[in-house]
Amino acid sequence: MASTTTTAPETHTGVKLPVLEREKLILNERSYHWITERICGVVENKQPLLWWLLFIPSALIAAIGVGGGLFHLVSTGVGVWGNTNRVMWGWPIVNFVFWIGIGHAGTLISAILFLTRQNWRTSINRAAEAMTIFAVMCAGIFPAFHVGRVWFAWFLAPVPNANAVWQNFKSPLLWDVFAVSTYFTVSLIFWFLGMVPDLATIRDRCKPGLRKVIYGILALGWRGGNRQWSHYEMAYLLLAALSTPLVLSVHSVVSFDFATSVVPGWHTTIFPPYFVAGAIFGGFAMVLTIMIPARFVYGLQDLITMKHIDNMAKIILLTGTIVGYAYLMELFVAFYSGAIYEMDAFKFRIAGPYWWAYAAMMSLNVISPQFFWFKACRENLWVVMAIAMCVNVGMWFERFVIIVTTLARMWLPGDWKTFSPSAQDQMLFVGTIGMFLALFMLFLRFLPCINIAEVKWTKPEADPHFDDKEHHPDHGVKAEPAYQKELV
Amino acid sequence: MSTTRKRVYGYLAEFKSASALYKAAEKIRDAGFRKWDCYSPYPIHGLDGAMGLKRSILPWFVFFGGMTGCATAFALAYSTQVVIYPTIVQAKPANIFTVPAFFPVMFELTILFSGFTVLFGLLALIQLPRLNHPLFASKQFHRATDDGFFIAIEARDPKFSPNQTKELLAEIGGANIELVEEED
Amino acid sequence: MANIFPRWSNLLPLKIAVCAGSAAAGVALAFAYYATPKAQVVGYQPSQPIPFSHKIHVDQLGLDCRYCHSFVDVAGHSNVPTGNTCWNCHQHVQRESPKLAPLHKSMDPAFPGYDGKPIEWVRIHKSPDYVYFNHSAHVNRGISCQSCHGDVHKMEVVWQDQPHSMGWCLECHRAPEKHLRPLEEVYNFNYGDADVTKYSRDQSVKTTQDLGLKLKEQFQVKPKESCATCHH
Amino acid sequence: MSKRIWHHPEVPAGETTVSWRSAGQLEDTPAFREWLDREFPQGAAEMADESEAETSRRSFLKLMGASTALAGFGMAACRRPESYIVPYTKAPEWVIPGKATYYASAMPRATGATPLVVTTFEGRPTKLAPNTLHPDAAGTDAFAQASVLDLYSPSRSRRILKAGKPAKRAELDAAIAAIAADKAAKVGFLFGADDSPTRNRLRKEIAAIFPAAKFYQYEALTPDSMDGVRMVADFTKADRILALDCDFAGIDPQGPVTAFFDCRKPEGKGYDQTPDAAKMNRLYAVEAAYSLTGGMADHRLRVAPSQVAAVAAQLARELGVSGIPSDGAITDSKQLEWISAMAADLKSHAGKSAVLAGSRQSAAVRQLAQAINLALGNIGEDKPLFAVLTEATGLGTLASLKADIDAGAIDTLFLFTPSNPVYDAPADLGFPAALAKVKTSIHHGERTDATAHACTWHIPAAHYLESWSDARSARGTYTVVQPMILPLYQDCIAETELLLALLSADGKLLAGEGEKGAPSPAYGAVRKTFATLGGEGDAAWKKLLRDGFLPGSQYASATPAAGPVSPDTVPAAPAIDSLEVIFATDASVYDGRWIDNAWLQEAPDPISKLTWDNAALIAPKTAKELGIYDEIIAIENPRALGSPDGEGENRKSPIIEVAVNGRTLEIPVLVSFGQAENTIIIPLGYGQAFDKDDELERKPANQSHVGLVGVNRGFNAYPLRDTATAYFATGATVKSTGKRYSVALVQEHSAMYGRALAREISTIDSQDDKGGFEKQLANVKKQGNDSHAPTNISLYKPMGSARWNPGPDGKAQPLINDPLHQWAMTIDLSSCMGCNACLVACQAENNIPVVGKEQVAKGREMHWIRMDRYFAVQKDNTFDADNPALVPQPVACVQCEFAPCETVCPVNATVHTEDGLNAMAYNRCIGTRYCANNCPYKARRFNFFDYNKRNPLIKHNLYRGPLGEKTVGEANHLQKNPNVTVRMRGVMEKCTYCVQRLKDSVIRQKRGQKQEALVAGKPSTEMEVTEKTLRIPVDSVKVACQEACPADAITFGNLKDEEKSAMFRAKSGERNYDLLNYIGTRPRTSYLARVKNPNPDMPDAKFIGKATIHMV
Repeated sequence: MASTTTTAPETHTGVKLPVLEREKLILNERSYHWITERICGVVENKQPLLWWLLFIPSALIAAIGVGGGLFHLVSTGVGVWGNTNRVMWGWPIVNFVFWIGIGHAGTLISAILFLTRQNWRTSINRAAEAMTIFAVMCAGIFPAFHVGRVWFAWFLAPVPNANAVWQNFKSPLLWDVFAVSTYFTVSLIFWFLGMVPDLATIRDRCKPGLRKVIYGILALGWRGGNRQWSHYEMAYLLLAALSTPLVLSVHSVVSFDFATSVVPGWHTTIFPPYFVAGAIFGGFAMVLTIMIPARFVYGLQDLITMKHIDNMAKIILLTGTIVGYAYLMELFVAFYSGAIYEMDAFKFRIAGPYWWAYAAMMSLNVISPQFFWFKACRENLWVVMAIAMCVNVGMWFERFVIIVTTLARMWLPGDWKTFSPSAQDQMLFVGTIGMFLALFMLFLRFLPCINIAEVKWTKPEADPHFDDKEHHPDHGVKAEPAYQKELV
Repeated sequence: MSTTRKRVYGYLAEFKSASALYKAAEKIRDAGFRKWDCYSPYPIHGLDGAMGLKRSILPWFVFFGGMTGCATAFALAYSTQVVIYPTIVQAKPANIFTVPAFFPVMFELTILFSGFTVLFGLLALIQLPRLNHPLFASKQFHRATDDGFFIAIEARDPKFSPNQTKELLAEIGGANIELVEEED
Repeated sequence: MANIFPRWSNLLPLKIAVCAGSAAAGVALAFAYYATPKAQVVGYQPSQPIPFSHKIHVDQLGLDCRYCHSFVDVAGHSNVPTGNTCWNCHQHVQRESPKLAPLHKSMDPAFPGYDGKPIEWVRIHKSPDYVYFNHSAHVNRGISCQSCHGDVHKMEVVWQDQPHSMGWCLECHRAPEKHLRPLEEVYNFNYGDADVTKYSRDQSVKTTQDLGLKLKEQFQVKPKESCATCHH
Repeated sequence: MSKRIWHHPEVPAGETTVSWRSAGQLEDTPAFREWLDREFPQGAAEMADESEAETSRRSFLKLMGASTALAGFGMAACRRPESYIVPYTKAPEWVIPGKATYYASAMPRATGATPLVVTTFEGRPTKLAPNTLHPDAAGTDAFAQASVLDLYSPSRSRRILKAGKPAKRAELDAAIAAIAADKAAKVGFLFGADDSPTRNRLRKEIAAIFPAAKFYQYEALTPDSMDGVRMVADFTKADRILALDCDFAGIDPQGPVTAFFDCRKPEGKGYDQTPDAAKMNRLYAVEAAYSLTGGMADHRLRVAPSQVAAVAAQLARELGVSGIPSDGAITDSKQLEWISAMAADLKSHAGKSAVLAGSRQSAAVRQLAQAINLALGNIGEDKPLFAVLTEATGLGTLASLKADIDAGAIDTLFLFTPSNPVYDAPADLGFPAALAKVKTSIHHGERTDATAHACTWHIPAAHYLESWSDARSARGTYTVVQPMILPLYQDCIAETELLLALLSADGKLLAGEGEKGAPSPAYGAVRKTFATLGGEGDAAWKKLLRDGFLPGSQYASATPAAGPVSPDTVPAAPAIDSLEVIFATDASVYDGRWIDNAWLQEAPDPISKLTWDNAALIAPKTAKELGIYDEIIAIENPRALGSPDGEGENRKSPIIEVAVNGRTLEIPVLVSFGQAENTIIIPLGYGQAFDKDDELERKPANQSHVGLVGVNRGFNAYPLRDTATAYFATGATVKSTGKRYSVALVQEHSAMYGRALAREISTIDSQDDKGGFEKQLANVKKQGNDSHAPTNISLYKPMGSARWNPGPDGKAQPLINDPLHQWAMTIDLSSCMGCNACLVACQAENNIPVVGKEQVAKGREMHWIRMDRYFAVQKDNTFDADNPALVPQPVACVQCEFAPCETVCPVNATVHTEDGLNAMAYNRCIGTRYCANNCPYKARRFNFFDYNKRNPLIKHNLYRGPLGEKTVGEANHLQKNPNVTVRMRGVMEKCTYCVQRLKDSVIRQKRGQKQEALVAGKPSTEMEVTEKTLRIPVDSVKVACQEACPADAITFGNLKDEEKSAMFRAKSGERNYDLLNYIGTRPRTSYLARVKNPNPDMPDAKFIGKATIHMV
């Protein structure tokens, strides 16, 4: 972080504080047009070979894994999965929680970082939001098809009916239905609204033809007038304000599925914050996993800079440490409960038949992010990528530990039996990975993957007072001044 | 086509930067224009003040939207769980004390309804979707979503006069001043 | 650059929204009306192999329900009469009526087409397989045939009179007084407010519903609403 | 999701028989159709038009209907499919459509018939229950409960075979007539070991007409008759019992056993006295491996079966029985001490004790037991043991039959035995070869087993629920076997009918219905037999049919001979290089006859918890010494790891090769706790047939012998067995093969892991800090985690809303508010032995599907009752650390008042009823399975597949989905209880306290109001209706598991009856505790702690009854 000292306002004590220069969010003094060209180029130019190499296999895997897997499942029965009367929720719910966790970074980046004026988000929020949408779509498949009679899943909707029966609003699963569908809907609105000005940009660059018509419709006729921008910015702020509690609530509600149960190892008040931290943790890891390669492939190094990666690495470090704390706190609470069922639940997680899952979870989620304390690690993309991959895998294991290990060793030892996933379990999970990648590839191909308008706005000259040197002595350095905290 | 009389939409002028646009806007505001707008590829901070725009009314819409959602959820849950068909579920009370169990759904529906209000409220306020607009006919206007900064003053404005307005625009730094006409 | 969308397209989204909205509302309303048992099954009136008239047998001749539906008060199932039951009378009465050919085919060895096979009546009232409805539990506690089957005694050809949906069942389980009668009146299709005085000297009891309310207390009728009442 | 659906069985190609038979005067198939129709209105319509007969398709449409309806298009235009009501033309007597009819009957068995009450719906027997009026009623065991399934078994023999090929009935008639005509025929009859007065009478008549006729008796695992003298135990009089390798509570009954269990309850049978250890009996068991009886024992000594003789001899010596040789005496000082203390106890209870020797033990042991009993004065009319004289005298054994065949004395042989001698006779006897020499051999049986194929003729036997007969119960009470239905298949013939054909003038075989609707000739024969016992006339006969038995018709008593007490030389105790193999009777297939009974196959072995197979059982130490495992397998693994062989579907047991008697057998091995070292238990009866789907790719063989249930099941140990080693063989060796075989266990972890689940106390003060009986009783509720867990505090009250749903008083009322009935249950672990009778009874009552081995291995078995069986070891057990206590614990849904499952169901598919049941609305369930996760008792079962519709026994069939083979059309659908929904896939299910029975009884009670009105002659509006009118009589409704329980371990009733109900009394006792009380679920089913009644003088006394008492 290079810093230069310039003149700064006096504090009330009269001490002149040095102003640290913020690192530039856009390197090389790129022009507005360059930004437009570069980002729209991704959509307008022919896709690199790598795109096809990724898209075709992912789409095939998605078709076979998700399409074929679900067909077999629905036509035959949930028994094609590995779930048993002992472990009623096996891989499907592990995968559900995994994907829904990943689906947190997008909205979090957009909403919370927007509210906290973290301008560095602008380069990554679009892709992260897309990731949210796709991850929630992948996640939704599991609980929806996990029910034994999927053709009666509409029983979950409070529709007036001749049977005069209603839903149970005390059930966390019903909360989940509302939470996940709300989250998906609001995320979709947020994503789409954010994209409207950029779609207009693409529209305006298109030659007349079908493309222009389609982008024209999607852009809704956006003109970029300030009378639109004014409401638009308010809408964006409101959505951010709504999404912030929403994003926290979704994984809290998912965690209620566990926390409100009586199952030892699930029934714990630490779950909501623990799950939310875990979701952010895993979500950022997934953003890194996807953005680092995309940055190279599309030459977006000037927009997604090392600063972005550094910031995300720091968030991973923070949330990873929170998650690690939660893991340890769980153990302590179990020990402190004095109840053999609680203590055993954790004893068997650590040392029981699935000890390897616990070991994987601990080392990948708690130990691996600790490397981010070191700047060298944060700056080496290979290391960052490796740790992000570790976290992705580790977070999957966390859900596996929570769900499978616990259910396989519950209250009555006479009932204990371990769980083995079936081929269909694995097929569907791989299928959703394929679906996620394929959708992401399509997103890169057809939609602006970086928020063009917001990125332009972070340029220093975007400030209307850029030229007023007298009023703003620190002009030209940054869009918003940040003063170092007073040292007392 | 050629015989049709075209209606004048207004003048479109380009400005070189956000700062230029800002200052120009202040001047047009001071000149007392009402039907005019600044066009930029990104939202320019403070331009609302420079244009004399009021704070958006959208938050009020959303507030009521959210309240509706919350009330809907509460009414739905309470009526079905307590009033119409109370069921015995883990011996949890079927009276007012069961309401905490409804909080998650109340919260979610609050957000959901608010989200929809934001979307539809915004579209209503900015009058979109509107796919056809005279400005789109301008040869330079496409740069408004790329790197162009424009001001358009509409002919509908009572202060509009074909010559003076053009002069005003030129005076405050507008370039490429263009008379935009509605196609028909 | 020119406008790629014609001017009329500006109102199109609104038009589409209005049309789609009204279409959705229409579908929902139609669905709410037609996709319910009330619309689907009430009035189902198939033709039967023998045009048996309840009107003649019950209203004109005064047969008791239990003459034919003989197990209605002892079993969960209300039986349809055996061929024998019909034959008891009809070997003497209206023996030559051509309408009774199926009965002869089933019961009369002297009949040319006799095969001894039972008559296949078309089923009208059908509760789903997972519903356990017990006739005896109702008729022995003061719920009349009429409450669920309507004015069968006026029917030339029987049709389904009530929707028999779960919501409909619950209506009565929540407010049985509308249907409760003295046990003596369960099979009386002409029971009405006029009969109430026979059973109550209390002047305030004027209507069948008043009496029902009283009977509800006296018989300790507390219909259940929980699932296992009908589903097991 | 359908109940009351009936499927016409598929008629095999080329079969011209009428498939379905009706009772009464009905004449032909259409008539039967109409008969069924009242119950199955839909099915009947389908039968009427075969082209539309596919019910499953229609159910599918029905299911899809809802989702189609969602589309909302064109529904109004849809006509619903027309269905028909087809009433009887002539109403059969007693049949009320939709109501069950009950008949008394009995299941004939070698150890005395099991008296039964049979539930029938429109003529279909669906469920068996014990006939509690019967003096020898002792509940039912799993075999009796499952026998109803045999009637409908798809693999049941239904065609006459001649030399293994289908033959016409006329051919058989001619053959029988020919035999009947030849009065000089050298004809032999091989009967089963059950005792039937009619058979005995006919036998004598045959002997009179056919002078050369010879009669034999054979059942593989029942000892040969000792000239008709049998010892029967009366457990009401036995205060001290010693079981010498005798599983009298399980598969080796010695007399009605319920009385034994009554004496295991310190509060007495009805829970109406203060707990008193003196009211309890005391059981000593000497055995090699845990049996159900051993699990109940207060003191248990582990010895190899060969050493039981030594123990008995030592006991006899202690008790001063003369003539006991001193060789082979016990030298182990601990054992000597144990026997000596026991001897003193028995002596002090002389005349009130019983020493029972296993019926398959050597004659020497049985003689020793008799001598001891005589010495103790235990035998006599009013004594715990008395000898009876059965009528099964003058019968030869299988060995004598073989000798007679070899001598040419038998040309024609009728085989009626339920055993399968070609398969199960001792290997050295060479019976199959002998049978081949017989000119005409006629096999009569329900299965086309090996013997059926080895004989020249096979006649499908009518099931006992299809034929007239009679039997003697354990103590000889004359018991009638009456048919519920005509044989389902026309070729099925009853034994009595065959015998009567031989006796008839023209040798004409009349079966099923006689000519012109006359009853079967067997009816006349049974009546004739009965007339000699119970008198002529209709009244006595009708009373017999109503009650099922003739009072006062016990066997004559016999005086037991004080036989020679000359024990054979006791062989040396087994060693690691000379093991002892025990050929055990199997708890699922018995001697192999139930190999095709799916309920029994899926019922876990009570001790090993193995389903669908047999396996060799070996003590952990022996397993290690043999090198099968690297370490001694412990009961409790501190890390809760599974077996070294894997867990669940991955569990594959090592296969060992057992060599004994010069022959070898490869069989998978399981470790068995509490088993004597150096012994191997191999259950018999498996390995009857293999096909291409066999896991070990054994050569396909005998595929026509069994159906889908019995094929590829286990390993056949009969070939190892010789006449002299019929029960056990010494000198066996074992080596590993390196192969493995998957085993489907329903319970993988045998320890309680420090959780006081199945609680146990002792009647004596063991000088630890747990005090004496009273103190231990008082602390039952405080064992384990409950000793320190704080009480639960609930912030809210389970109340309704005063505003919206007020009670009659206008105030808010409690949610569970039925003032008439509040159902609850107790399970007394003191009498529960873990025998599976309840489990199978529940399966029969509640239409629970079978899922097959693969699914069981995964952990998807559907039994609503899970019979947990725990081993608990006392750490400092210095007497025998390898003899853990065995405590069974049946767990079904405990109907928690605060049920965690309910709150998590999003669609309200499981909610509470007002009378305290945790109800399950199958048709509302969408299958999120959250309820099952949140159930601490794991009592919920999920239909992962369409187990009812798709045959789970065909390999991979379930995974083929819509392409899989269906079970539609198979007869076992006829067994279904019409009042219980048959669940489809994707639906959760669980115990609901037989809610169909509860509702039925409550409705019946309400109907009483009408009766009272009629009797009183007053207008109904002047009737007084009170709680008494509407509440069912105290303890008048029994749930299926309770009814079946031979140990009376389950009490069920209405909490509102309070002290009048045995259940309430049991619940208010000190032994009562809630399982997992810590969670605060307030279960309605509670458990009563097991009480062990050790003898304080015994060396192991202080380690008894300590399974859970030290847990904190």
